[in-house]
Amino acid sequence: MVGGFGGAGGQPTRLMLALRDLGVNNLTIIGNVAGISKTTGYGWPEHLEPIDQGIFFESGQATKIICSFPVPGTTNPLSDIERAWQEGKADVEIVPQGTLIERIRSAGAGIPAFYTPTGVGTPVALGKEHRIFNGQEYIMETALSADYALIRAEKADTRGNLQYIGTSRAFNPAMATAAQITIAEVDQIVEPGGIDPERVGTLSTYVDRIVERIPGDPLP
Amino acid sequence: MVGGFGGAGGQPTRLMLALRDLGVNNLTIIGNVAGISKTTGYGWPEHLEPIDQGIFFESGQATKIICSFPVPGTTNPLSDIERAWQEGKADVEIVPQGTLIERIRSAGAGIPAFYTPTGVGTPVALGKEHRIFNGQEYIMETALSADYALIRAEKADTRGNLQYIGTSRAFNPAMATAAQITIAEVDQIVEPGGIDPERVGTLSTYVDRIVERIPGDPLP
Amino acid sequence: MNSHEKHLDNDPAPRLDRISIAKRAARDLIDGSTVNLGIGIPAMCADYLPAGVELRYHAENGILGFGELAKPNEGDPNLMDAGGKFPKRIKGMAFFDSVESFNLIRGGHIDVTVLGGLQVSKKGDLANWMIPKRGIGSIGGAMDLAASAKRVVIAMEHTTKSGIPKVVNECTFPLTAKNCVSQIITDIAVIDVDKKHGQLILREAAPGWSFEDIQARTDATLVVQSTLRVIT
Amino acid sequence: MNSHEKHLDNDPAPRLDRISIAKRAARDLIDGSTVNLGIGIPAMCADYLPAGVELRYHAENGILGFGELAKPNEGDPNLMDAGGKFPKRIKGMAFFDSVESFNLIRGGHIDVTVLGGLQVSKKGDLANWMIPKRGIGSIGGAMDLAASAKRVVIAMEHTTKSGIPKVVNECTFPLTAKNCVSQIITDIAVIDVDKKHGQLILREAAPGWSFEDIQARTDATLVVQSTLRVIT
Repeated sequence: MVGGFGGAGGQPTRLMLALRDLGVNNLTIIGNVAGISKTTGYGWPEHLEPIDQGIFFESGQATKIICSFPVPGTTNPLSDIERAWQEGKADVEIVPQGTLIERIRSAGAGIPAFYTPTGVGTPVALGKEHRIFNGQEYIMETALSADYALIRAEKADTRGNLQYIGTSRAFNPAMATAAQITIAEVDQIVEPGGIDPERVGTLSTYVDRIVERIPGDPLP
Repeated sequence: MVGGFGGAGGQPTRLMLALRDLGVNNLTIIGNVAGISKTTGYGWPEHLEPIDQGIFFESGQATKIICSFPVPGTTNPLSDIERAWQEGKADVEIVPQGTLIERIRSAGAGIPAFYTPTGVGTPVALGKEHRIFNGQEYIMETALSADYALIRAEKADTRGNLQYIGTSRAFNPAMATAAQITIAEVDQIVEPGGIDPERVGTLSTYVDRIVERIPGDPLP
Repeated sequence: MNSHEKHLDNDPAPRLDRISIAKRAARDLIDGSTVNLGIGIPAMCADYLPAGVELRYHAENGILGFGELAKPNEGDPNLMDAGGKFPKRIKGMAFFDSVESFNLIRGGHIDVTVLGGLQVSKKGDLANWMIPKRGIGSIGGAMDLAASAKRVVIAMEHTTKSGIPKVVNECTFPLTAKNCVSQIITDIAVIDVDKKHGQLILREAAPGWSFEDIQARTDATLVVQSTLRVIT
Repeated sequence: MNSHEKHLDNDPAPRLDRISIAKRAARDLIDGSTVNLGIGIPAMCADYLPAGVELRYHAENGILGFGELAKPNEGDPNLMDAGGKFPKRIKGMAFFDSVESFNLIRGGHIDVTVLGGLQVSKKGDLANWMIPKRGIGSIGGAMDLAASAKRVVIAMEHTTKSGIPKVVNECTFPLTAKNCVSQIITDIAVIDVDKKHGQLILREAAPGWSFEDIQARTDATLVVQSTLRVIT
């Protein structure tokens, strides 16, 4: 799992680059908006070269992505993910965004399955259990977990409590709860007390490892 | 629905008293720990006379409670709720706390039903759908909504965004999303900008009415 | 070439431009509503609100109560909207995570969403996420919004560039949600969807456009229940 | 009177007091664990941790990382634990709502919960929320904790005050959760539950207590797999 929404903010940029450089293969990536920024600049400051989950498909390390938004409106140029898909090198599983985040949240919350109205009557509902509650039709969706969650926050304290800023929360807090190992990339590590207890966005229990960025890193 | 956890903090004390004084009848109350403080002092400062959902059973206004913890360990004196139950004047539906909050959250989140491991093999599971996921047994629980949610927060801005403090969150944020009409009792109403956007605990969309307490009110 | 192309050539009057579509859609937005605007024409509604109307803008990525965009190169990567743009920091905003963001959507707390469309059927079915021949598409938050917003308004061109009707009897593209659209606002018409009876009621026409002109460019049968107003 | 009462009269040695039960339960708690302590003996574990062990204390009402209680009349109503007591404000705490609190529990993120018990069966079934004759009980967070904590330890007296065994073949009281208890720590014994095979392994005995003494006060059959240690 790779946290954030899509775009620069809230994305574990350095962890992603480190994973790419590690060279591990056969990765399944779970993300939200994926592979759009490298193609269109989505959510990145204009003066910077965007990085997104497409790097794992460009390098051939990833063979599957589960996400809500893997291709941009344009096809010129093709995104790394669409190219890998066209060439038969990658599976793409497209999940509605609300269903995706709720599936991840459910995995962390001990809920194996839930019903949602989203996707009824669409290709998303194919093969899924349909059920009527109070006269409305719903489909059943199941929890989605991962071996690793790479997430991004503003601050961590030394116990592992995390603080987020602005719209950088997105998928990070839920992903932190849904992986065997959660690794947080943060701008700053502080002592206990350095995060307001009212501002803890991810509890220390969920965080296994913390990586502090180099101060002044130009990469978002 | 009456917010808070049980105990003085996070409980809409003034709204509860106002509802009692209004004299409406046949109420179904949804709460968490309920009727304990009046009997045992649970969660109240020692020098104050506790108030809790028991007041609606003492007055005979409520005929049902859905909650997780309606009776204290002691039976001397009986709580208002247990007395009403013994006299056949009130139904008591006891729901495990995690299931109760998730049912309320689901109502606000458009999820009609979910599966939980909590309660399997216990009286709570009687009559409920059982289902195996990944070799473990779960029961299905359904969303729980209300006509009104009476909640309590520290601050509201004039748009209706709410800020909570400490352990006063509890059931308040979820209940705010799960009722037709949500009424928030707050210590202070501020202009937009008077709540840090990082500290909004309930979005203005969920809040229908705000009641500001009198400054220095001695009641928690 | 397609039989519909001639309709473009035969247009009785100019079609509305994108700004005019956005203006018309903006006019019905009610003060204080919680609103989610899709990218493209829908997002432009924000610039043309009636005087005195303030909305609570929601974006899927976890923000409520944002307003105008920051100047180029003054945007904060941690203050983004769902379109990948950078709004200004203003008073009364709220930030939250994606779980909360989709609780708001799925729970039916969005008063109005204005979205783009590829096809809308007479029953109010919406297709707006994938052109079949591409074989791959992006859903994002569209299915959640379409399925659960209290009111779904589609702002789009009435036909494709080559004149193929987008208001149809049955969608041939993969659906976003069934029976969800309340109103269609196009460059030639405003159409209410009677979701219960599966029929389309033509309410307004672009200046110089008659019922027959619009029907000729619409696959589904249109009904007129009262005097056809002119889109202003 | 009940046949078990004579066992109290016939006790071979004193039973441990509540503090000693709490001390024994505290000894196995591992540094850094996320722990939820029930009211009564379990809550007392916090006062008897081995040197160098720091725990992340969780309370159902939405707090992680609290410590000792505030002085009487210095408590803050907005800083409560699940037992209705008022902890001090300390560094590194976190506050959250009940949804998050039970995600932590139900999601299996609590390393250990120490709870009280009315009955525990040989299969590890736990009954601790209702005495049937009262007809009404309080569940609170007990069912969630018992069902989903990684390790459930029950700290309780071995028998009722009138000598009725609480470690039983089958619980007769309404269950809290099935097959959930890993260990039972009582005033005379430490018993591991082999949840897979449904048997109870006696590991430790209070000073002066033999296997036979403990078995005589236990409804379920106890097994000894190695030398019986003395609870210290």
